[in-house]
Amino acid sequence: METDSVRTSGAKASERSPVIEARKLDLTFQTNDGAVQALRDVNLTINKGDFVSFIGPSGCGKTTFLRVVAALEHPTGGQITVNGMSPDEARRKRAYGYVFQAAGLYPWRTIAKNIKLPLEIMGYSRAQQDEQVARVLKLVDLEGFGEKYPWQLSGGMQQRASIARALAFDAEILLMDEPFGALDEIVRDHLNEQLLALWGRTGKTIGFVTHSIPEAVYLSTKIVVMSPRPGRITDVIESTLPRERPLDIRDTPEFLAIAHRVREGLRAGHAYDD
Amino acid sequence: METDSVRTSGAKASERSPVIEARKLDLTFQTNDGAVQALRDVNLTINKGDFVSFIGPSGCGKTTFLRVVAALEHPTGGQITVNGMSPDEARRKRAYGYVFQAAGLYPWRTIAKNIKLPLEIMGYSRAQQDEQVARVLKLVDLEGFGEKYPWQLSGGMQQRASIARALAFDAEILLMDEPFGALDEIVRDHLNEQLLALWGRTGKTIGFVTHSIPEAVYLSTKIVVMSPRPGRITDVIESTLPRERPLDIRDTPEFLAIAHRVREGLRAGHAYDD
Amino acid sequence: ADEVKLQLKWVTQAQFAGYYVALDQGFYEEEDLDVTILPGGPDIAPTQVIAGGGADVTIEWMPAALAAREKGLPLVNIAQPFKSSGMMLTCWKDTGIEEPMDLVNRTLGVWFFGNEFPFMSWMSSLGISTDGKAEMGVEVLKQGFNVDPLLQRQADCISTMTYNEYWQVIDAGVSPDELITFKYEDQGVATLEDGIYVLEENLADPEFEDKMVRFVRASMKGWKWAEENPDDAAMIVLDNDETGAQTETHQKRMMGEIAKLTAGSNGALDPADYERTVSTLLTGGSDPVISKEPEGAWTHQISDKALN
Amino acid sequence: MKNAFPVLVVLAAILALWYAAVAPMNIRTALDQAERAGAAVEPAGARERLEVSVWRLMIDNPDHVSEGYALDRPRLPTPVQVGEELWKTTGEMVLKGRALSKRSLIYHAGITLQSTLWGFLLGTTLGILGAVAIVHSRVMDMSVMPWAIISQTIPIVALAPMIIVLSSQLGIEGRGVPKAIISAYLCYFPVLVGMVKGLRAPTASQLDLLRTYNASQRETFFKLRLPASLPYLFTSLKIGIASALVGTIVGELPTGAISGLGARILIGDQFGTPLAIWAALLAAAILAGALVTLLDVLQRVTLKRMGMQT
Amino acid sequence: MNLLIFSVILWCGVWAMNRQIANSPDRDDRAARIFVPVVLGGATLFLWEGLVTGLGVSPVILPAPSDIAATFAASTATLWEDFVQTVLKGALTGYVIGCTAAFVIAVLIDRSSFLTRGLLPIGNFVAALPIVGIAPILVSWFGFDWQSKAAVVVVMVFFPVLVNTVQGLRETDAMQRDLMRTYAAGYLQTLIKLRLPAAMPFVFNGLKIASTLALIGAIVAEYFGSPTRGMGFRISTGVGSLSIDLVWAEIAVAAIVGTLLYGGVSWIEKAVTFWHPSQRR
Ligand SMILES: Nc1ncnc2c1ncn2[C@@H]1O[C@H](COP(=O)(O)OP(=O)(O)OP(=O)(O)O)[C@@H](O)[C@H]1O
Ligand SMILES: Nc1ncnc2c1ncn2[C@@H]1O[C@H](COP(=O)(O)OP(=O)(O)OP(=O)(O)O)[C@@H](O)[C@H]1O
Ligand SMILES: Cc1ncc(C[n+]2csc(CCO)c2C)c(N)n1
Ligand SMILES: [Mg+2]
Ligand SMILES: [Mg+2]
Repeated sequence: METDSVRTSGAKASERSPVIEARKLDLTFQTNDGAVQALRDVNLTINKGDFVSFIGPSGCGKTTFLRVVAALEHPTGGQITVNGMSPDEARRKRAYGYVFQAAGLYPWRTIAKNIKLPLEIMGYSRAQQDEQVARVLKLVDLEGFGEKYPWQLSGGMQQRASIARALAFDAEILLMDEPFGALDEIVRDHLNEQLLALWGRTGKTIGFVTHSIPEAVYLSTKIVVMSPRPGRITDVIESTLPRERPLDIRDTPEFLAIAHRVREGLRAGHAYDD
Repeated sequence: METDSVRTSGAKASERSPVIEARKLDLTFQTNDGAVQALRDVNLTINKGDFVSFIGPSGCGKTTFLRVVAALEHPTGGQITVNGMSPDEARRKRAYGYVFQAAGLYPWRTIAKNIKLPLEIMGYSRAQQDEQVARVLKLVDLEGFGEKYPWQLSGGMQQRASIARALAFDAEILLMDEPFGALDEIVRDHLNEQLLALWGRTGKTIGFVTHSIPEAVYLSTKIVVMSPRPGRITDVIESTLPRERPLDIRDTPEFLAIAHRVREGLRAGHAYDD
Repeated sequence: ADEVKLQLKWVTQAQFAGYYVALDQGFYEEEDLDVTILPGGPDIAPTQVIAGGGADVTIEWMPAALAAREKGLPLVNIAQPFKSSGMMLTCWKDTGIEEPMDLVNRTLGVWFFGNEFPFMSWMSSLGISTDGKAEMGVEVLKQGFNVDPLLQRQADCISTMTYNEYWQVIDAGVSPDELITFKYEDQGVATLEDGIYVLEENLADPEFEDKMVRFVRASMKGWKWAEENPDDAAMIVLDNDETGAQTETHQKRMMGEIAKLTAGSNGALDPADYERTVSTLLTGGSDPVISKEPEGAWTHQISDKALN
Repeated sequence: MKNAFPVLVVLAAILALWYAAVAPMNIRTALDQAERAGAAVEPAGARERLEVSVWRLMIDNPDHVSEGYALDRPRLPTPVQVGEELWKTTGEMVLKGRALSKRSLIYHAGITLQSTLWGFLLGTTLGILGAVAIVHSRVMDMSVMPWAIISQTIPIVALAPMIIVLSSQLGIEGRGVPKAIISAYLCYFPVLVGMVKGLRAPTASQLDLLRTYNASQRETFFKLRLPASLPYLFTSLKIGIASALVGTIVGELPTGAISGLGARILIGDQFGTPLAIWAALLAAAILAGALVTLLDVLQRVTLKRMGMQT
Repeated sequence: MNLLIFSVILWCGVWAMNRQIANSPDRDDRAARIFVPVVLGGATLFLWEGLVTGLGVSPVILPAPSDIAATFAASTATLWEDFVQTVLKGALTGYVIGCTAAFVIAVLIDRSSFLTRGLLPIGNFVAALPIVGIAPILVSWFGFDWQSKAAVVVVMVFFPVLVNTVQGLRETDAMQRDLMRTYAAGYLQTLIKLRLPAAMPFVFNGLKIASTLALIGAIVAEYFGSPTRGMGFRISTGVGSLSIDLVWAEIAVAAIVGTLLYGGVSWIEKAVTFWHPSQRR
């Protein structure tokens, strides 16, 4: 019932209804040399229309959490619901757009065909496919590269293509794992702006992993700071920044204060004496 | 003669003698679909003890320039000398420590054996090898991981191991191609500090490629801004920051001013309207 | 027409001229038979083929047929176009071999695959062991498909057929005076070669019996024709050679030699020859080819009806 | 193309070595013949010569060395002799308009080719289907894979006669089918192994991507596994067709297949005509080269069209 | 007939059990990995027994496994003699010589890019040849004993190993080579520390292919002449004298030996190339 109301109500109106709810989530990997506890006692609620960033040291379980949400990994304890269903049911309803840490384009498909891949599977018509491809290529500034093969593009361009692929179909939940890792600062700023605009327009719920504190602060409505061994949430920061964010908001004291809090949380997860 | 004096004089004393001198350097790659001009008319002098950062958009020739210095690529025009010799002669004298963009550890060797690789080749004694390995493992915070194989480490740890490998022997010139790309902010800060300390202690000459403006400003005595198609130098900024740099120097106006100049130079290399 | 599949012992050559002639001259057709001739080869055991139902009738040497019979495959000789044996041992004269007992302490090439039985019997009748060079022993090589071991002197003697391999040695430029041959026929250890064999259980079937009567009749007609027109017969064989590798001279010469072996047989098995073969095979000493007198290994049931 | 020169040089070197080897290989036969023809040979008598090394013989009888290059039944024929024999049984036949007569190697190569292609078709089908099953089913993987390896350790020549007997018992006429079965037996294994590798080539993240789209097994197969396996497929097809040819020739050697290149080799051996063996071998080599090259071209074209190779 | 029905049911039962095991969590156990194929093999033998006795197949065409086992047990002396002749003398000698020669030559020609470019296409081509065809020639050159068998094996295994090794030696990636250049490492150092280790997965691929070829080569060569012992000799005379059970006993020896050889090479491969992604799980 609740699910239904969430799905049908408009983006703005339902901003506070929970989309992802994790309760006491545990995930332990069994490996040859013992168990690795990748997630422990993770509690998190993500509401519709939230832009949630995950930040934390290498190996703290950011990717793992995103994978649990997308039903690519199954928790060994606790519960998680997506729109009131299990992640697997949500996956079968094609609720997710996922941008992986590595671009992962299929080398035998051109950029345009790569972007069409999810559309083919989801049964879009030819015309719709072409239309979507044109739209997202423009969004990530790759117009004119549709007919190129992945290896004919630089690493940064490939990453943008994989972002375009995730944006081509209308997934309710967008999960992005360090999408801008391989990009230089200028391109990164540009794509940050584009992403914010898209989010503002569509009201999608976004889960976003990054290593960059300014990026996390600039983009998010909620910042989740994680800490490793075992992977757990150490801080959840609700952003006080307005939804409308010009690039120079990054010089405001408010911004710097949030950034400072994130940095402190992050530093706590490391063990350096200095 | 001159070379000799450079090599024997102490680090501080010879700070202003040129180590790397590039004059009108051109490099054109011949590919199937035409020539790619990776470097054009590059003029640059790097003095002994300099810490030079290279920054610029993807594909502007940063890697190529470092490779020319290390004699891994041969220029198609212009001259370049290293300590007054050709780069190839300098290479044969084992002047370089090189950290590649990807870690490039040999999978069949443990981390310790990977670090020993250059030492074996250069004929260090067993005892010296062990000593060096212990020292650099500590430097990059990988104590206790010496007996692990590369794939048993996370990406960031592998990158640190490859840095350790380059630091294990006493190369006069250290060339580092985005060494900290895969690391999170905290580790990065930590390693930045370590690198500065090492540089201060040894007076090595360092060439350093990065995508991060703060990193470039924080580390360098000289920042080279490059621009693509064809790859060329658009700006060379001599840092006015002192050699002694605590992390919070990054909040000083002087720092921000340099960062601003770099950002402007970088932005000029991109074609976004906004 | 009734179908008959004939499995030969070896590749298409004048050794089997009678059957090819009968096919070519329409003798089988006249008997209302539709005969398919299956050539053999080094790894084809005619006995196994007939056991598996791949052929109705086969050309085989009697030692192999009797050995198979002992193994539980009841083969019966229904006709015997070859009267005498063409097998011999061919040696270099310059090795000093003059008589059979000179063979001791030598290396001899022998055909296996069921063709080794006459040799084994001969050796054991001479009291020579085949386990290696010794005072009273010989070293045996499994000789391949050609005469190279002799030409290259890897062996002092090799097995040859009067109609085939012997002439290959001669064709290689060796003159007959350089050689000394021991014919099994002369050594008194000859065994019956190329006979016509079928499965015992089939003979009870009158229809099959009738088919075989017609087959033997036509085949013998073919043999007689071949003896009378050796050159034409050789050409017929050549026409039927699928490999295209046989030569006219060789086949014509082979036909001439074959005619000497078939001469004296009207097709019916001479029980005396059979007895001689069996007793040769039984004198195997410690390792005889067959261990007991076979029973029912031949019959005149077919040849009597076919030839009278 | 840039390899043409080195390949030619290496080929020339091989031919030169071959040519040089003819003299020592054939000196004994040459001296035997010369002696029979009445020439004085040092030492006299074939038996005596067996004790002397070929090098000594060549030094002592320099006049007769050249005769080793023109023997009818050489142990090692010269390249020219082999070439002439090949020409006699192919090109000359064509000129005489008898290209498809039984004496023409073209005819026999055709027979061998036919069995090879059937065996190849059967073998690759089996190999690919097996690989698909193994990749999609763990039972197949665990129970079949070890036996596939063991199957290759069984000497096929030992099974050949039984295969012939069994197939005739099943009412299959002619020797073409058993030959194709033997050929397929050798061919399926490399294809199976290569395709298992290929169908498993997609990385975990490539598979995960399709999971987020909730793609079906079918879609995963056609949109990911199959295209990802194509480079492996072509590599294994090239090995597969070579194995199929080996299988056919092995099948023709001992099973009395009366025609085909293998039968030519056998008959050449039986009737002591080494030149026929060498010519048939060379023809087999050319056939193998042509088949592999054909697949190679196909691979280049396909992969290029798929954008997988520069 | 009952046995036939029973064996079919047993076989299906075993398959179902394997299915269970394969989908259970313990499936990656070493025990499971061995157990599953072994019981399947056992069940298949049983099915064979059932088919042969149930359908009354003549033993001269296909003997029952129990007959083969009895013959095997009764002829161990013969089988051992043949094993020594064909495997130890012929196949293994040829395998060792052929693989060593191919490896050494690959390392040598690898120094010259000219030779590599010239030899590799030819090597690829020769590797595709029906090498068994030269068996009669080699037997006539090297005589009847095991030497000619070893020669056939040498020729058969040489090119697969050569081609794989040469390819493996080129398989280092550009960055790994560049690293060596920055150390100004010499040819030998680069070879030993980088290129040989990197080539090992390829070398072992070649060695594994060669291990299945070696036995086939040695056995086929015996068809063209041999002393009166050896597996190929026994198989061909066995067929001729309808001792098919002995033939199958020899086939069993060949399968066991071949599997052990292959398994041994795989085992060494695992130890040497433990670092390669295909060996990790
Ligand atoms: N398939 C797996 N098997 C075993 N351990 C795993 C597996 N995947 C992840 N881990 C472990 O789980 C922990 C969390 O990994 P995860 O990939 O979620 O980290 P992360 O936060 O995404 O790190 P990074 O910033 O490096 O991407 C790590 O310690 C990792 O080693
Ligand atoms: N081996 C090569 N062959 C052809 N073109 C090349 C080669 N190496 C580099 N290039 C081209 O030269 C130009 C400069 O490349 P380079 O690797 O130096 O860029 P970069 O500044 O290091 O970029 P990035 O930040 O992505 O590492 C690019 O356009 C690239 O495509
Ligand atoms: C393995 C093998 N076995 C037997 C023969 C010889 N052979 C078969 S049939 C036959 C009769 C005359 O040709 C002879 C002599 C051979 N060459 N190779
Ligand atoms: Mg991650
Ligand atoms: Mg670069």
